[in-house]
Amino acid sequence: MAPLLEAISIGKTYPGGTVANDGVNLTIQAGEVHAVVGENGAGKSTLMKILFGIEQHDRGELRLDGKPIRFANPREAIDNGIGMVFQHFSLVPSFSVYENVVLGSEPRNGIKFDRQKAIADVRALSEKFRLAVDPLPPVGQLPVGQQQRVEILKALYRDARILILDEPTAVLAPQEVEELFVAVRALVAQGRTVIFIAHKLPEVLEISDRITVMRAGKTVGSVNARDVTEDSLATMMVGREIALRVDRAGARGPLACEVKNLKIDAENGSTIAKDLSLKVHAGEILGLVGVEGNGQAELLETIAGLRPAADGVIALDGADLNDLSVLQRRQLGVASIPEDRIARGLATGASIAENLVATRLSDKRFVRNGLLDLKAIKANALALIEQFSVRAGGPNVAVGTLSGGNMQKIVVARELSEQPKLLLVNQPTRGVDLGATQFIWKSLTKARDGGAAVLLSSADLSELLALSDRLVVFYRGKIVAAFVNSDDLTAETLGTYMLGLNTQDPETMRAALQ
Amino acid sequence: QEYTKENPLKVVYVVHGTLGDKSFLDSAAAGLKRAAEELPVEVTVIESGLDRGRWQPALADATDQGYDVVVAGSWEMTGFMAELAPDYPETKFIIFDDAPDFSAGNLGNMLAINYRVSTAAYLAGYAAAKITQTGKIGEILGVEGTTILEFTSGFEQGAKAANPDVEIVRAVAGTFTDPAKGKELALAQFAQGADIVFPVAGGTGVGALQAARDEGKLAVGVDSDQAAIFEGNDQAQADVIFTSVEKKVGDSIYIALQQTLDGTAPYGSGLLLGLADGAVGIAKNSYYDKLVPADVRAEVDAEEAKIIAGDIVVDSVMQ
Amino acid sequence: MIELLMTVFSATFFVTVIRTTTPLLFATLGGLISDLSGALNVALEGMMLIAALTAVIVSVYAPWYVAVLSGISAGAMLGALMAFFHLRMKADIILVGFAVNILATGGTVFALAQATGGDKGTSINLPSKGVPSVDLSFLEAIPVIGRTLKSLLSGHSILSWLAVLLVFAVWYFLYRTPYGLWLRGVGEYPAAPEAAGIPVNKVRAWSLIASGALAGIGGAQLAMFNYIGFTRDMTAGRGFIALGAVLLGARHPVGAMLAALLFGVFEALAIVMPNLFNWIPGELIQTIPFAVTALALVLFSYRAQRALQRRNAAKA
Amino acid sequence: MSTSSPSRFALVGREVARAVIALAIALLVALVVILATSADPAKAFSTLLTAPLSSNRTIGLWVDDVAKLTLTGLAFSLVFQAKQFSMGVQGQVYMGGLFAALVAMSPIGATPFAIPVAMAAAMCAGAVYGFMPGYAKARFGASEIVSSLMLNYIAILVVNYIIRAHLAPAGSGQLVTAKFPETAILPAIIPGTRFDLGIVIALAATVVVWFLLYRTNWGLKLRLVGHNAKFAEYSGIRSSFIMVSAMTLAGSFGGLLGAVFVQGRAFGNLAQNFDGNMAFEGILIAIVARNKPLAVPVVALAYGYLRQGAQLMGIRTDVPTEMISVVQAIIILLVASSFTLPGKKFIGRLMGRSQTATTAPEAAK
Ligand SMILES: Nc1ncnc2c1ncn2[C@@H]1O[C@H](COP(=O)(O)OP(=O)(O)OP(=O)(O)O)[C@@H](O)[C@H]1O
Ligand SMILES: Nc1ncnc2c1ncn2[C@@H]1O[C@H](COP(=O)(O)OP(=O)(O)OP(=O)(O)O)[C@@H](O)[C@H]1O
Ligand SMILES: [Mg+2]
Ligand SMILES: [Mg+2]
Repeated sequence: MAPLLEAISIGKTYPGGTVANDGVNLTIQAGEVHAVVGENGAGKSTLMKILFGIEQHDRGELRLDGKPIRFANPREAIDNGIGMVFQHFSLVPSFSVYENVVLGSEPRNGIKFDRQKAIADVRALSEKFRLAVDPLPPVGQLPVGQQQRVEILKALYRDARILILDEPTAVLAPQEVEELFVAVRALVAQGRTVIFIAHKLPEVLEISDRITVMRAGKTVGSVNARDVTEDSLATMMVGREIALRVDRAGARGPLACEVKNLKIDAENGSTIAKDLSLKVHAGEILGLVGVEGNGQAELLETIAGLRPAADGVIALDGADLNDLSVLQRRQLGVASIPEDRIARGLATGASIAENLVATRLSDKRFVRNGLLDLKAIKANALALIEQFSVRAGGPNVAVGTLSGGNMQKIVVARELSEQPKLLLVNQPTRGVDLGATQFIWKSLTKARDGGAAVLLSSADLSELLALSDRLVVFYRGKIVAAFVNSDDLTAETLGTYMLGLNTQDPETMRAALQ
Repeated sequence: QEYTKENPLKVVYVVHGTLGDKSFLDSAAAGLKRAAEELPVEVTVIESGLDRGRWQPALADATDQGYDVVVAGSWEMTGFMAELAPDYPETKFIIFDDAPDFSAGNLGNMLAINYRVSTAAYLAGYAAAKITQTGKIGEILGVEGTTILEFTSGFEQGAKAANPDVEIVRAVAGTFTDPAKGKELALAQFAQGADIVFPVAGGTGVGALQAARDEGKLAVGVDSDQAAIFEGNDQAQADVIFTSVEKKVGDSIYIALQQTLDGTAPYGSGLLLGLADGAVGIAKNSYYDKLVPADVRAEVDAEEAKIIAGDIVVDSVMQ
Repeated sequence: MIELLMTVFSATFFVTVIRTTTPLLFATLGGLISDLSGALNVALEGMMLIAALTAVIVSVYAPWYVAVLSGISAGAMLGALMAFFHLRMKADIILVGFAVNILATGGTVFALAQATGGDKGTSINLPSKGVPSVDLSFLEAIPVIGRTLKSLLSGHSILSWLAVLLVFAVWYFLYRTPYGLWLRGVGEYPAAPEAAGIPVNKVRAWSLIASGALAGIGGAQLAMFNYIGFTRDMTAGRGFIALGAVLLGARHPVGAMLAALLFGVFEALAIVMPNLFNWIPGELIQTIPFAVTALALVLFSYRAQRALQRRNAAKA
Repeated sequence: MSTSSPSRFALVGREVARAVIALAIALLVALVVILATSADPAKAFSTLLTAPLSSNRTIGLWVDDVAKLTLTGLAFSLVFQAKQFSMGVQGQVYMGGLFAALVAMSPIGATPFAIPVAMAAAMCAGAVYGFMPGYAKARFGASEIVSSLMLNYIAILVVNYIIRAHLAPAGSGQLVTAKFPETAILPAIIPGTRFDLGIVIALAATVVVWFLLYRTNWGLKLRLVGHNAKFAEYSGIRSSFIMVSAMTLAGSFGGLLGAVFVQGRAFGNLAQNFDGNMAFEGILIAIVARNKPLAVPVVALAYGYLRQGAQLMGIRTDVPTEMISVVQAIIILLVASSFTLPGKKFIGRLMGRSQTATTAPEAAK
């Protein structure tokens, strides 16, 4: 029997001249979960965009059910039963969930948009595929995990036979990943086919039947998930072995940052978090554990000065930070790696050099008497590009033209170029490939060893467990548990606290909070 | 030098703005057109547009092109022309509706034509005040500038002379190109009791005339015989314009060109044309006869005679 | 002062407000549609002007409704022209809009001269027609309020009634039909509708066309009711004011209507005031609609901000 | 400038090549229009192309336009770079013109300080006028587009009123002030033409804006705010301060333009409605120059040439004045367009990356 979908020697060169795909072969059988893996920039997303009609290939052939096919636009792909969930979501923020799901294929009643039917359809669909979401709220207000379900529902609503998920797990918490996998299995059980892209190999091995590995625009090969291990897969992807292992801290230093009874409010007045009290010492990494939306991100933003504290105290080396501006805090040694690098961490239209000094515009080395020292700024950029092995055309290249992984490196380079006293890190390796992950981990531990107190929040529990010296668990805006990291501590244990299934006795918690 | 149809007098008219105002600027163009048809004269019209930064360049450029006579109008252009004229002694310059300072003696090639338009407006105001039922008359001004105020001041003086109790309401539109606004302003004046409107506001004023038509009120035309313009196309409109204050710019320029050909034109000086010269006046047409009672017409003629005789002095806002 | 109040609360004033608001409201709705689709239409002014001329010329030869329709088509065609240059030729939408405005100022005069055999400024030599007004004299029969009702409601342009209808229709279209959903989605985040298989550029093109059509009715109303006939530049900045009204109206049809009405009220006020207050310089009276709009904008924005803060305070 | 990559010159070359081809097509269309309306199309077309150079006087007209277009283009570039869409240059021009005139007509006008003092006054007036919509935006969140448009109308009306009622020679009813003393009028560089100090001021302003934007701390902050205000805040930049200061500074250049208008050789007095809507043409200049200050005078030079050529064509030939604006519109449309040129792909490969216009899927990133 012919494979369901086949890509044969696909070639794609972007107008700028980047060869993104260079003879890619991909064979998808009906009813399988097929993973595509590869480093950042290997050409995975490009291939998927070709399958979905957003980009057109220059060379090669696509076959669906054995018949040659070419999609001029997404509509044609959708009509052929292909659905895609993008790496960066394609949802209209102010629209409600059901509006987003049915957008483009709305149920109608005469000329009227039949809202009731749309809502009912979305409800039915989310039950059928076990993707629980409330159809009514605007998607902009939903946590990312929910947004992703909306994306999947969107594809299913159009009755996709083949569902492409481009890095769906990058933004999800572990149990959300589990829920996603449940849904994926439900899909497959109902005869759908899933193409799945991810950077985290354990997930890939867990969910997929077959795996195609891409490197530098070419397919390296396809294997059965059963036949490979994480290590062998990593070696196939990168061409060398990758060890994702870091050393734990040595002796921790004096108390650096203390948060006492902090309360954080949202713009609309509701309380996000309260009674937050914790301490971080120099030379240690404190992991913030929690399902996204439980207050960790807001805590980091509040310490950085991007959000007002409704109540409570934040102190760094004994000095109260509360009334200080972002800049003043930075001058005291606060550095931060934000969650969304494009929205918050970078000015994509500005050059690398400019991005690298953006937080140091009162530093005498770069600015004197209000004038820029362009030479110093350029030298700084060259040094950091070298030091953090950023792959870029030069210091004057716009950051927006870099790949995601390299963009993240720019942020890390800027924040760590000077030894910080307090480092606030949120999702440092989201969507970043293995090599870059390894590099970023090393950078974080180096900052820690240099005496930084690090607050690390991540949706990736294995990352938290690998890096943290102590961990605190957030649940509904409160700290519900605290641990000193040890080899006995497992993701499962943390998970029970994250979901509020378990409570810790106050004594243990207090001990671990010190 | 003899000018013939084969070797005509080359005349250029530099419009400070654009044609199509159906009054002042168009009137000059019409006179020139008549000259071109009837005299050995060739006429070029240059519209320099609404950007006042362009007016001087247009005048200078036209002068540069080697025309025999350069014509332009109003105080806006006088200064520019007076600056250019001494540098082009071979060229003749005609300014209408304003005059430069001839006392310096270096403007021997420039002719100024000025109109005592307030005298004509006086007569229209006199007639209007006599025939208003409500004792209230509206004026609509494009802007409060000399040319406009020359009309309204004479109009008001005449109206007061006819009836000291007459009330005159005045609105300034601030634009010459918004007929909808002109119409609204006139409608508002009618609503407040006026029954005659005197718009001196170019395109904006045309809207005011329409308001009079729609509301069955009366109107005074401006610059040229506006009833005649509407006659035929829009009879209802013509029917409410009981007279117009005419400034016969075209005729005067025609005459000036005729005299230029004859060599009798008094270059180096200014002409001040009034009622006696026939260069200004009110339109005494069939609508005037129909809408203004005979006794009032007689009174108006008497006033006119007195003005010509100098027994009545009509004020002018021009020095 | 009493006189002013009497004037303002008179039926005549109300009728004036409706008249001054109507063309503005059409243009505002047009601006709203293209703005919501993500294309700021700075060409409303030129579209109105060209539509006004088209309507006037056609009305000489055809019934009034054909003239209005041709004004609408003229606006729509300009919308299509903008769509072509913006979407196909990738030209900046603001530049395209300015080009249309420039085209309109010269093109209308040229076309008018062609149509009238040489008249450059006005169409008074063209026997153009007006849009009929709707006579509701029968309302007078209603006891007590009949006379007032009649004086308030009778005699408006048929297009004024259409405008009210269109506010509702535009609202219905935007918030109750699938295409409205598409349009708003395209304006807010084009990647989403694109991925959903919606032809984004087509949606944008149609909204520009609709925008032009609406501005076109505005032009027709201006030249076939507010004043019957055409004169050069007769739109006199109304298109730009409409653009302001879109934003002042919080990009919602009802808001747009209120903003246009606000402007209409103060324009009407500026029209009656010179006759009542002769001592106030005309120029300063003319600033009223603009000053009021600016102040209203600040006030609304400030209140919106305060409301947000108060809500926060209440919950905290 | 900031994003200058290795292929910077190639990119500039491409832009220029594209513009030249667009211009050629536009001129071709203009030729068609001319053929349709002129009895002597050859003369009309050659006037369009050569008239600005035909005499010192016309060169002066051109240069005067360039100076003014440059200043308004700079003012718009500044606010656009900060991602603000204030349309307020026209209002600033009127306010600047008013204050320059007040100084010129005061006793200072007769002293050698007339020009600098008048310019300073004009810049302050423009700055205040630029500050207002900026402050309203930063403090109340009021849309700067609407507020600045309204302020334009108000400025024009108020200045018109002041001229009519207070500044025009008493009793004359003229809507223009008397000529300023010669000391208060910009000296001509080519005597007897409009080629005056204005162009020097405009070029100096260009360098100042470029320097501020690309060599100062404030400029870098401004550009970062323009690129991504959220990022700027995260970096510790007070974006509302930067925004307001950018609009204020742009306002001062608008005010300066007002001074150049009224004190230039073209006027030397203050008249009602003096700007002829030229202020708005700065939007065009800024967009075509991609808000790069150094490109602004270059674009102004080219655009001003065509503008003047078209004007002179209207004056010297039988092409109806109205057709000038039609030709102008066509030129704008085509110059703004980016159409596929033959062999573009090939050229693109030769020249490196192309920044094709954003389509929806790319915007998703
Ligand atoms: N629109 C585009 N224009 C030009 N080049 C592009 C475009 N999109 C992607 N590229 C380039 O094509 C190459 C492949 O990109 P692609 O996004 O397919 O990689 P990927 O395998 O999905 O990477 P990641 O794992 O980071 O998602 C990269 O070098 C990228 O820079
Ligand atoms: N308009 C463009 N012109 C040139 N290159 C572009 C353009 N848009 C995107 N790119 C390229 O596309 C890539 C960005 O693609 P994408 O956002 O998928 O990054 P990525 O490699 O997938 O990163 P991540 O792994 O973090 O998702 C960059 O490498 C960039 O060079
Ligand atoms: Mg990708
Ligand atoms: Mg990626």
